[in-house]
Formats: sequence, C-alpha cells, structure tokens
Amino acid sequence: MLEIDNLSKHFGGIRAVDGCSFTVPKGSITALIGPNGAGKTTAFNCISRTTEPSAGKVLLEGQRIEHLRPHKITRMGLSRTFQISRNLADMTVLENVICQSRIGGWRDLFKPALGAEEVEKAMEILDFLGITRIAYEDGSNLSYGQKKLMDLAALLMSDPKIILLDEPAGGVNPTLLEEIIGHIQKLNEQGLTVLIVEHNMDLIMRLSHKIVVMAQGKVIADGKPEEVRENPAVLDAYLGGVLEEAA
Amino acid sequence: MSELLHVSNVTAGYGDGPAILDGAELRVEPGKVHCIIGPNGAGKSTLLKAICGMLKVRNGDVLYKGESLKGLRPDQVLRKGICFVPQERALFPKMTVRENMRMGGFSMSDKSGLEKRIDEIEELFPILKERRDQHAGTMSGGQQQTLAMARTMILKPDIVMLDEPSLGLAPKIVQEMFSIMKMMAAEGITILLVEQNALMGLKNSDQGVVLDLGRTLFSGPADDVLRDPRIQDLYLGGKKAA
Amino acid sequence: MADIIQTLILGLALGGVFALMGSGLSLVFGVMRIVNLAHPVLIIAGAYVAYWGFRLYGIDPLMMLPVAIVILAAIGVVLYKLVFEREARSAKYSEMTVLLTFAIAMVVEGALGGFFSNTQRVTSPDYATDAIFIGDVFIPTGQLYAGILSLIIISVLALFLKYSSFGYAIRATTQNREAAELLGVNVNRVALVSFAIGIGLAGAAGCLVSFVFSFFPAKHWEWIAVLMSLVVLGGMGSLLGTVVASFLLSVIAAFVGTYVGATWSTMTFFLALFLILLVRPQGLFGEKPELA
Amino acid sequence: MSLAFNETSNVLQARAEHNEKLARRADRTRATWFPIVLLALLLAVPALQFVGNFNYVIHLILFTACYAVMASGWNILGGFTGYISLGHNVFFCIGGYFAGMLLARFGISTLLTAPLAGLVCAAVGYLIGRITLKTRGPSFIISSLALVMIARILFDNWHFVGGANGVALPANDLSVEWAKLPYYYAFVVLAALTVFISYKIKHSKFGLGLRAISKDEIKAESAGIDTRTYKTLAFAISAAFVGMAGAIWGEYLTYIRPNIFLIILVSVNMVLMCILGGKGTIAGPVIGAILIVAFNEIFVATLGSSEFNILATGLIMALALIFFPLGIVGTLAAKHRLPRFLNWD
Amino acid sequence: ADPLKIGASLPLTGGFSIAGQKHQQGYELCVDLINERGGIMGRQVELLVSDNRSDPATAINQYERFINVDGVEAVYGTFSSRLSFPVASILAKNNMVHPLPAGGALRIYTQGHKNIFYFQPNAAEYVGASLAGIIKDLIPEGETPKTAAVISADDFFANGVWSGLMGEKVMDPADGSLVRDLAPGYLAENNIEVVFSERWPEEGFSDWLNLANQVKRSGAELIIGLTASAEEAVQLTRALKTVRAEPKLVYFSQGTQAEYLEGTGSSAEGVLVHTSWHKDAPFQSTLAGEPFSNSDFVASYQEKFGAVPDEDAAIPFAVCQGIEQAILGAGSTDNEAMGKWLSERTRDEPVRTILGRFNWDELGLPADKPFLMTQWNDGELQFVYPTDEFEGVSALTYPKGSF
Ligand SMILES: Nc1ncnc2c1ncn2[C@@H]1O[C@H](COP(=O)(O)OP(=O)(O)OP(=O)(O)O)[C@@H](O)[C@H]1O
Ligand SMILES: Nc1ncnc2c1ncn2[C@@H]1O[C@H](COP(=O)(O)OP(=O)(O)OP(=O)(O)O)[C@@H](O)[C@H]1O
Ligand SMILES: CC(C)C[C@H](N)C(=O)O
Ligand SMILES: [Mg+2]
Ligand SMILES: [Mg+2]
Repeated sequence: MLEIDNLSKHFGGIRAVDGCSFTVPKGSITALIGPNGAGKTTAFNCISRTTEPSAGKVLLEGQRIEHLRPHKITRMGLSRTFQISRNLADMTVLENVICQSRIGGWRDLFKPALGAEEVEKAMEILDFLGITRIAYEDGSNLSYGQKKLMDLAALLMSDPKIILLDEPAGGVNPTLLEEIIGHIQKLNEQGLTVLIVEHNMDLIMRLSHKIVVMAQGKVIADGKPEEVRENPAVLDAYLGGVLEEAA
Repeated sequence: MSELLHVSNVTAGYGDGPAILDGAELRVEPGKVHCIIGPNGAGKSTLLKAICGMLKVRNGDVLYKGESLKGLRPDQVLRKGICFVPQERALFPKMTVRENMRMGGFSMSDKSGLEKRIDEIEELFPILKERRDQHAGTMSGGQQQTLAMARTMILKPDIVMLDEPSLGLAPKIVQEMFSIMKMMAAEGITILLVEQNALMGLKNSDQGVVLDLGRTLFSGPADDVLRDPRIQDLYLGGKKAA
Repeated sequence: MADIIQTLILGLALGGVFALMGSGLSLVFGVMRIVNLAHPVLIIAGAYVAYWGFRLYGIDPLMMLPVAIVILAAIGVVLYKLVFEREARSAKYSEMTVLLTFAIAMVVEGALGGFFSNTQRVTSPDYATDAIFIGDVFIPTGQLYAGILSLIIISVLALFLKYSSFGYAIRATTQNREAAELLGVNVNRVALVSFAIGIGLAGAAGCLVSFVFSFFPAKHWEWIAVLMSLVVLGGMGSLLGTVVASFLLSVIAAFVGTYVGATWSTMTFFLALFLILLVRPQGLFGEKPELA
Repeated sequence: MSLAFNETSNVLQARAEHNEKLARRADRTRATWFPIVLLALLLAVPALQFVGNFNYVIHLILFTACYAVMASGWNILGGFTGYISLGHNVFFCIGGYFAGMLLARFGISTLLTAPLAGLVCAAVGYLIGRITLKTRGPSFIISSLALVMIARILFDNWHFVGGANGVALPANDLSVEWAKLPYYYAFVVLAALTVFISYKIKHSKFGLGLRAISKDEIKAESAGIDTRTYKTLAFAISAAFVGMAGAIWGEYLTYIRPNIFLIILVSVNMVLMCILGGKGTIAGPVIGAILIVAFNEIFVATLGSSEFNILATGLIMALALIFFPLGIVGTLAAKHRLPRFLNWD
Repeated sequence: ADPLKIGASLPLTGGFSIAGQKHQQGYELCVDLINERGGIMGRQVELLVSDNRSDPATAINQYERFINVDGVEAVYGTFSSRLSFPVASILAKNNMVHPLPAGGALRIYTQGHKNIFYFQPNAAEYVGASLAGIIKDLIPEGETPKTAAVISADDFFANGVWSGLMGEKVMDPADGSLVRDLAPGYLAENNIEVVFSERWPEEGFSDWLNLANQVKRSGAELIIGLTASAEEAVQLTRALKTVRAEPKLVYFSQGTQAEYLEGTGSSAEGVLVHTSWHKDAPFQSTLAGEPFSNSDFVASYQEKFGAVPDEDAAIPFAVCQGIEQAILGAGSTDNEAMGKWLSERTRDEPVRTILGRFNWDELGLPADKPFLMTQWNDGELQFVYPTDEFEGVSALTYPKGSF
C-alpha cells in the first residue's frame, strides 16, 4: 500500500531521517516506534508532504507521491493527524471536522458547507468520541485531549484509505482509549490501512500487525510484534525495561 | 495533617464562559507526589491554571502556606515558589535550547550560579547537552517535553506542577522522568501532576485525586485509587488495568 | 567611474538614514508583533522636537537626540498603556494592530497639524547642506553624520537585545507570552518597555530626518510603504535584515535614479520587495516559514 | 475521603447532564428579511426626486453602496481567507481605467462594460495572487501595499491613459436631478449582488475551505484543500467586485486619474469598514460602509475642516477597534448581544 | 435678509494643505471685509469651507453638498489643477459659475465648459513666456544662458509648464485628440539647448541629492525646476547647494512662500519664481463697491493673520472679489446671469481685483495677462519682470552663481 524507499530529510547538519525504507502492507496496522527524536514525525511529514524530503521515494499504491502537493495526497486517500494537534480557531468543532470531508470536483465546491448528511455523520463520530457537547465550541477552546479527539474525528470524516496517526493516544484518557482502539480495529477489518506512531507500548503490541523501529533516522528493526519485542537493539534503544512491567 | 496548598471550593472558567471548575477541592501535602486523573475535558489543566494565576478564580480560594494566591499574576506566583509546566509545551521556539534553559532561571535574583546549575542539569539529560544550540521549536515532540521538564529543575521551587509530563516521551524516558521526579520529591520538592498515563502516574505517586464534572470526586492514597474497581472502569481503562 | 562611485556614495548615505527609520519599526514588530503604521508619523513628531529645539534655542538637531528619544519614548508609554495593553491578549493581535496603528497615525497626524500647522519644516544646521569633496566626488556631510549615528544606535540596540537579561525577556515574551509569564517575566512591563524603545527610536530617527528631508504632518504617508518594504525585505523583525535592506535598496535606487530615471528610483523599493517575495517569501534574513 | 458515588452508571449519567449544561448550541437566528427590506427601500428612494432635490441623499447612498461593494468584495479575501490586502484599490483602479477608456474611446457606458472590467480584474488578480499569496501575515499586507505603489508609478507614467493627469470622461445627458440615477441603481444592485454572493460563498464548501486557510494553511492543505487554488480564486473574485465598483465609479465622477483610485485611504477604507463592521461576517462590511461614510459626513459637516477632522476620524477608528475588536457584528455576536436584524450570516 | 451662502471645498489637509489653508484665509478675509462693508446687496455673506483632504472624489462630493444640501448661491473654486479638473464637470452640470483660483492646466479649459473663469494670469503652458522674456529683455546678449536642465514634478501644473518650455503637443488622452501644439517651445525659440531633463514622481521621492548632482554634472547654465510645492522647492535648493551647483540662472515654479525662505536661507538668493501676485504691485480694485488697493489687502491681511500674505492667499481673495462683482453686475445670484456678465468683461471694463484686471477669452482663460516674475534678493521676494506694467520693479540679479 505505502512504500517508503530510502527516504532522507536533513535539517542543516541534523539527519532527521536518514535513508529510511519500509512498507506498510495493505490492510495492515503498522506501527512506527522509536526513541524521541528518531525521526518518526519527520518521516510522517515527508510522506504527507508537509515537509519536502531531501531524497528518496514515497509510493502510494505503486504511485510516486513525494512530489505532489499535500492536498493531492490527501485526496488520494492518505490522511494524517498531527502530533501537536493543529486545529482551526474561530471555527466550531463541527466545522473543523466537516472541513476534512472529501470534496469531489469543482461542482462540490459550491455545495452548502454543512450538508445535512455530513452533519449527521460528524455528530455520530463526535458522539462516539464523547465530545458532542463541544460540537459548537470554538476549535481553539478545547482541552489537550479534546483536540486530539477532534483530530481523530476529522480523520474519520474523510473516508481515507490509509491513515497516519501521530501519537493518537497521547493525552487521551485510558478508558476512552480502549474504545478508540476497538474502533480502529473495526475500521481496519473493513479494509482501512493504518500507520501509527505511538509510545504507548501496550497499545502498539495489542494493535499492530507489524512494527517498524527507527532510531536516529534509520530503521533498526522491522517485523512482527513478537519479533521486535525480543530484539535486543530495540530493548536497549527504546524500551528499557518497560515491556515486562506492562505485560 | 499539614497542608502546603489548599484549593477550596474553587469555581473558574474561561472568559465569560460557563464555569469549568465548579467546587474543586485539593489538598497538597509537602514533600509528596500527587497525581490528578480524570477524563478529557474534566478541568484538570484548568485547575492548574487557576492555581498559578493564569486563570481568574471566580469563587472559593487558593491558599498557599495559609496565604491566598487569588489575584496574583503568574510571575508573582512563581516567585512564591510554585512552578508550572503547562500541557502545551511552554518553550521559546526560536531560542536555542541553552537560551531556553537560561530563561528558566530568569526569576532568580542571583544569577551567578545559573550557568553551573544549567550544566548540572544538562548532565542529567544528555540530549539537551548535545542539542544546546538547536532552536527549541525544531526539536522532536519528546525532546521538547524533556527540555520543558529540565528547565523547571533550575529553580528548585517548593511545588512543581506538571501537566502530563509523560506526554510523547518514549517508555525509557518516561521511566527516567518518574525517577527524576522521585528524586525531586526526596529533596523535599512537592509535586502535583496531571496524568492521562494514569497507571504509570498513580504507581509513582503518594496521593491520587480524581477530577470529573468540574469537581473533585475522590482523593486519597494513590494505592486506594488504583484499586477501586469503579475508578478502574471509569478512568483507568477497565479490567486490564488490574 | 567617478559617476559610479558618486552614485554609490549617495545611495549609502541615504541608506543610513533609512536604516534608523526602519529599525524601530522592525523592533516593534519583532518583539511585539505590532505592524506599526504609526511609526513614520512618530518619526515626524521626533523631527518636530528637533525643529523646535533648533528654531527656538538654536540647538543642533544632533544634540536634540536624547531629548527626542525621551519624549517619544514617553509617548510610546502612553500609547501602550492606552491602546495596546488591553489588546495584547487578543488572538487577532497582529492584524488588529495594523489597523489600530493606522488609526493612531491619523490621530497623531491630526494633533501635529493642529499644534504645528501643515507647513513644511526643515532644520538647517550648516552641515545639512555641506559636503566633503574628494576630487570630483562628494560625501554629503548631513547624511554622513546621520548614517554613522544611526549605525551606532542600531548596534547598541542589537547588543542590548542579544545579551542583556532584559533582552532575553523581550525575546521570550515575543515567542511565547504565556511561557514567559510562567517563568517569572512580567510580560506587560516587557512589552511596555520594548514598545517605548521602539518609539524612542522613531524620535532618534526624527532628529536625523529633520535636516535630511523636509517634513510636515501628512508626509508620513509617503514613507510608510518605503519603510515597510525595507522591513519586509530584510525579514520581518530582523534588525540586521532591515539595515542591510536599507543600504542595499538605497544604493540600487540611486543607480536606477541615475541611469534609468528619477521617476523609477522609488519604484526600486517596491519592485525589489516583490521580486524578493517571489523567491524568498521570508525576506533576506527572515526565518523560513513552514511549507506553504 | 471516599468516593462521591456508588455506581459507575451514576457518574456516566451525571457526566451526560454536566455536558448538557456546558454545551454550546448552534446559532440559527438569521434575519434574511432585513437586507431584503433594506434593498426594497433603497430601490424606492429616487422617487424622492419628484418632491424635491435629494441629489445629495442619493449621492450619499450611492457612495455608501459603492464602498459596500468594495468592502464586501474585500471581505472575501480579507475576511474569509484571512489575507489582509491594503492593495485592493489597484483593482478599483484597473476596473475604472478599463471601463473608463472604453467609454472615452468608444462611448460605451461603463454600466455595460462593468462586468467585463470585473473579469479583467479577476484575471489580473489571479496573476498577482499567484505571486503575493506565497507570503502570509504582515508580509502579505506589505506586499499589497507595494503593489499599490507599483501600480501608482506605472499609471502615472502611462501616457496613453493620461499619466498622472488622468482623463476626463463624458458626462451623461440626463438633467441634473436624474443624472445620478443610473449609477445609483447600478451600485445598489451591485451591492446586493455582492452581499448575496458572499453569503453563498461563506456557506459553501469553498467558503469553509477559505476559512480553514485563514486559520491554518498547513492543516487546511493536509485536510485535502487545494489551498493555492482556493486562495487565488478568492483573490480573483474579490478583485472582480472591487473592479466593477471602480468601473462605474469612474464614469460617475467623470474623471479618472491614478490618485483617485490609488491612494491609501481608499484601500484602508475598505479594510476599515470590514473590520469595524465585522470581518468575515456578511452584514459587517455593509454596516461598516454605512458607519464610515456617516462618520465622515458628520465630521465634515460639524467640524467643517481642519486637522481636527483627521484626528477625530482616527480616534473613532481606534475606539471602535479597542471596544469592538471583532467588529460590531463580530463582537456583539461573540457576546450574544447581536440584534437579530444584523445577523445575515 | 437671509445670508448669502457661498461654498468652497479646499485641501486643508493632505498634500496640498499648505496652499489650501492659505486659500481659506484669503476667502475668509475677503468675506469678512465684504460683511464689514455691509455685505453684497445688503446681504451678509456666509462662507462655508470644507476640507477635501486633497482628494478629488471628496472635493466633488463637497461641492454637491454645498449645492444640494446647503443651498449655496455661488461657489469659490478649489486649489490645484488636480482637484479642479473633476470639480469643473460637476459645477458645469449644476450650472454654477466656476471661478478657479488655481487650476492652470490647459486641459481644464478645453473641455468646453461654460462659466469657468481662471483667476491667474494664464494657463500653465504659457508660464515659460515670462522666463523667456526675462532672458530676452533683461540679460545682455552674449551672457544669456545657452544650456538648460529642466527637471519637473510629475504634476498637472508642472507638466503644463514643461510642455510650453519644451514645445510639446498637449493631447487629450480620452480620445487622443490634439489640444494644443506648442512647438517649438520657449527654450528652443531662445536658442537654449536642453542638456538634461528629468521628472520625479508626484509622491514619495527622496533622491534629491542624486538628481541635483546630475543637474550639476550636466553643466547647464539655466536650471529650471518645475516644483509642485514649496516643499519640493526647498528640497531641490538644498540639494543643489550641497552639490555646489553654479548655474547662471535658476527658475522654480513654486517657492514664493515664507516657508521656502525659512527652509533654504541664503541659498534662496537669486532664485526666480513666477507668481500671480506681488505685494508691491500697485493694483487698484474694488470691494463692496468701494476702492480697495493691493496694499489695503496686505495691510488688512497683516492685521488679521499677523503675517505678510503670499500669492496663495491673494489669489482666492481675487476670486472672492470677482464673484462679488459678478453678483452685483448681474443684479442677482442667478449663476447664468453672473456667468454672462463675467464673460462679457473686456479689457476696458474688466473685473478689478488685487491681482489686477481680468477679462476672459471664450475658454475661460484671462486675456492678455502676463505672469509676474519675482526673484529672492536679500531675503526678500522682489518683483523683477515685466518691467513695463507698473512702478517699483527691482533689478535682476544675474548671474546667480553658487547657492
Ligand atoms: N525543522 C527542524 N530543524 C532542525 N532539526 C529538526 C527539525 N525538525 C526536526 N528536527 C530534528 O530531527 C529529529 C527528528 O525529529 P522528529 O520530530 O521526527 O522525531 P520523532 O521521532 O517524531 O520524536 P518524538 O517521538 O519525540 O516525537 C530530531 O532530532 C529533531 O530535533
Ligand atoms: N482556552 C479555553 N477557552 C474556553 N474553554 C476552554 C479553554 N480551554 C479549555 N476549555 C474548556 O474547559 C474544559 C476543561 O479543559 P481542561 O483543559 O481543563 O481539561 P483537562 O481535564 O485538562 O483535559 P485533558 O485531559 O484533555 O487535557 C474543556 O471542556 C474545554 O472545553
Ligand atoms: C500656480 C499654482 C498655484 C497652480 C497650481 N499648482 C495648479 O495646479 O494649477
Ligand atoms: Mg514525533
Ligand atoms: Mg489538560
């Protein structure tokens, strides 16, 4: 589905992503993990073209996308969330969410902004995430977790084929998180491909089919969850002793 | 029981909007680690903002060592010894890491020891030393969080309030962070933290507080909080928490 | 050859004056995100201070510098207290200030006109219309003094911002007001002082302008666009950028004026701005923005 | 202290109630009848000419309508999309000259050529937008200012259209009391059209996209919005309205000259009207236009003249901005105090 | 009786404010004096002045308000060709007599408006004649300047003077038609070669030293600076001094004002400026039916404003006198009758103002009325040309030499 080939991104002397290659199989939930500053977010930015990669290729369903403008990529069915959530002030949460819904061609442009169907769908999603009460709240007047949830809602609104989640669980209440995991799994079963960055190992282990581990811009391990958790390099670089404890 | 900080029956909200906090209670004991948990949007961050003076307390009072903090500006509260690290990282994106650290000591009246103190802290967080001259805004999410944490240690305050300190940190660093926190507590610094990584937070705390519906629903020893099945169900992610 | 050198000198001479005129603008923007359209009219206010000192007591405009700085800084304090303090927390701050300062510019212009009439003024110390001749080539003394002084003032300011503790506080407040507050910075005072400094610079620039250009209250409209393009070209908020842009553009404008035509020399400023924005939207010394 | 509840379901229910209490509701109080009544009244005003000389009233309404067109047009870029342009009078100028020269050379009234002038401005706007919309925030504002200066110098030196001295246009043959009416109706109708179209835009997907752009372009782009096309399109549309206003205004004045169009006061007026009325709202620009024209008249009439006039205008402007930072419509709406008839959104 | 209302829209603020405010003084002084003398036909005159901020659209607007709301019975013109050009159409449409204090561009008069009357010696295009006259009549042959640098503001009026000097065709850009062919131009007629010419923009020009340096480098013996305001004249003079230019003769089109002297000091010495009025010109006129001389004007102005008047106050005063005489002549404030009366004036039965006599050709331009040329000498603006109009002409200082 998504293929990253020898991707690099340099900021001055810092090699944030350094010749990184991995694939995200269609229909899978793939996790991208690694220590802080490994280059995960930067890799995301390169894939969704919010940052221009220095070198390398990104293929979405066999098509190269690293030269496309971000909205094109989104229209091709790849949507993402931001680690530090970006939301639109002065627009209600509902508008924030609907803003993300897909636009067909030119003619769609002049359709009413908040079509009845869309509102209904958006409200369902908000309800599921437990944030209906802020539907008409200003997008900037939210708590940290609410912002994350709103991002997620917007993502679900866009009917994507593949989603890139950058630390979706950060700051979300565990009880709610359980439900979200369930939902993501359900969507995945319906065919949605997921690439997820998370530091919550419990979630990663339960959710993912495949794990890619990055450190210092490079892929240091790539495989099934069971394999990766045994990998000494990963344990050392990233997990410390946590896994045992959580299990 | 001697309490360092007492939030009594506080009502607060944003602008002229509704009261987000409505009768919040909190007792903070010296030298202990307190962990506040609750669902998203419950008002946890709002509570911390109200304490540190970023938000106006509409009703009730905040007493620190018996003195009211109501109406003080954040910089004044800081000078009383309460240090706050907000959830949206409070860094200066276009200043270097080192300059950010220096800003941490801005309120010190005697700046002679500052550089040395920064050096000491940098030893604890090697990444900061390595990235000394990088602009803070270009650091990764976790690196920024580390910087924000490290910066509070410069002042040696009485109370440190941390809003989700583990957010975005790799598991290994989270562990380190909690051990640093314990170290600080051992030095007599009182810690008040908000955590959505609730299990981890509570396990490393002495006291647990549940905040929901703008009120304090429960407070007591952290172990009690961890063990209560209803709390597990509502706030800790259900059965698997056990 | 002499022509080329002469044109270069004249360009540089004008550049020095523009540098100081632009630097206050740049500072106020850099520190407070205020696009201060009232800056040019405050420069004129500063020029009036020099003018009255010269006319009533025969004081050299350069000697009036400290007086003008103090008076204008005081005006800055008043303006800040009355207008900006309450706005500072508004989310729309930066764009609001464009209009607010426009309004202030009108108020100041009206007040100046009321007090001093709309008659054009200029101070005439001897050096204002003198020149140092080196063979065929001359250096206008008035602009030479103005340029040197302006560079000194700007350097002092830059050092102050970079190294003083207050400079730190200023930069911190600019970048993250809340965070600065949480670290013990009294952000209101910082904003107040830096605004006062910026307006004080307008006073200093006014003294220099008083003998380089003639002025009257409504003259500031002619300067706004020129000064703004310097600041944008240099990179919004970058002092160094403003200085470099001032010299660069003045020199180019001088060459255009000599070899293409006087009509087109003003155009240089705006055209350069446009071209730069095409290839480098952030200006010469600005920070690169996120991908657009 | 023990738990303040027994069953988890209690909390869940309490939470539902709590949420209900805090929830903000959708705002659906729109008064479309008001602008329609207003329009009907305005269309009837010229009948006054039968009972007296109301040329000045007509002039004032016409002038206000002209600015309402420009401010509403500006609002599409500045209000919805968040790109504050101080250079929109360039299109006022281009529209004025394009239609004006057609009138001078071929005698075709600008009332007929105005839409064409609008198209020309849209095209020019599109090209300029392609360049200047790369910048954002203050840099954009200032690049727009530079645009005015460039246009000014070019027009001043373009001798074919009279350079700085401008061109006199033939006046129509109607007698004094009726001479203004064609322009009056043109402006009133154009204003209505502009308001209607901005309403349509605001409530379309396109409008939603523009608003997203005004808040965070990167977010908008990654939400699948083609920001570059959206914003240049917004630029072109708003240029078109301003251009049409310019076309008719030129003939109305019977004189076109660069500094009628290309003075900063014209563009600032557009901006100011929007901000004063409420940027990004539908009624805002219209209300702003009415207020600013009224202020102006009052000052000139009561204070007559002098610097005091400038001072007072500036003062009013500053006070309005300080006390109504979101504009009159915006601020009142935020405080839930907006009188119903002013809510056209 | 009801007061007789007269309206004037003036640029009291903005680019033309200096001249605009003096125009206000001129109008006010005249109206006050008329009222002291019992008004016009027993009616007190009420002057309405509005500030148009130097903006043409506002100027039009204000004249319409005078006519439609305030119900004025006559109007006074505004300052500058820029503003007068559009105002002329509006006043023509409303059938008002339009007396212009300052609107020298030929094109204003060739549009075919009736009832338009210019209250200055002649159109801008003919100003150069006086300069040419000085060179021909006052400077010994052999010493006349042979080369000229002509620099000019891109201003309506200045462009007119330029056309006359350089012998350009004046065109109407509206239809591309020829208004007047001025070839070969006053300079060519006098065998003066133009070695440098340049225009600077109407607003925002700051590169004076560079311009002055080029003028100096051209080695021109005659410097013609077609400045649009006193401010520009000051800037230009100071720049020429700084670069140490040493021409034989210097002429500016603005610079009679006290502000000019203040800004330039002794550098003003020897600079020629044309003017429509001079304080020493011994013109006799009438006001409220009584004789009123130019020196009376100077005296009453000094009494009221505490300063010596300059032409910017005198010209509007003359406009006011002209309208007063028109009303008396027509016997009413019927503008058509007033216009008819004014256009029927002849050289022998002129309108008499402190600028001298006025009668107009069919365009509305004064017939047979040369400009006055003045020169700054010993810190005083002295009247030097023409020499045969009246007494008290000072000698021309020539050559000028350094600034
Ligand atoms: N704009 C930039 N300029 C310079 N360095 C940058 C920039 N953006 C990122 N970096 C550096 O690139 C590296 C990778 O950052 P990235 O944000 O991709 O990490 P990450 O894997 O997402 O980490 P985390 O888990 O903490 O979010 C970091 O060392 C960071 O400091
Ligand atoms: N700036 C603001 N303006 C208005 N309302 C706000 C603002 N910030 C937060 N709120 C509201 O206050 C409520 C509580 O927010 P708060 O940030 O205290 O929640 P929290 O408990 O910290 O949640 P989280 O765990 O998601 O961080 C939220 O429902 C939100 O809608
Ligand atoms: C003689 C000048 C006062 C005339 C004026 N400058 C004009 O534009 O016509
Ligand atoms: Mg990251
Ligand atoms: Mg929070």
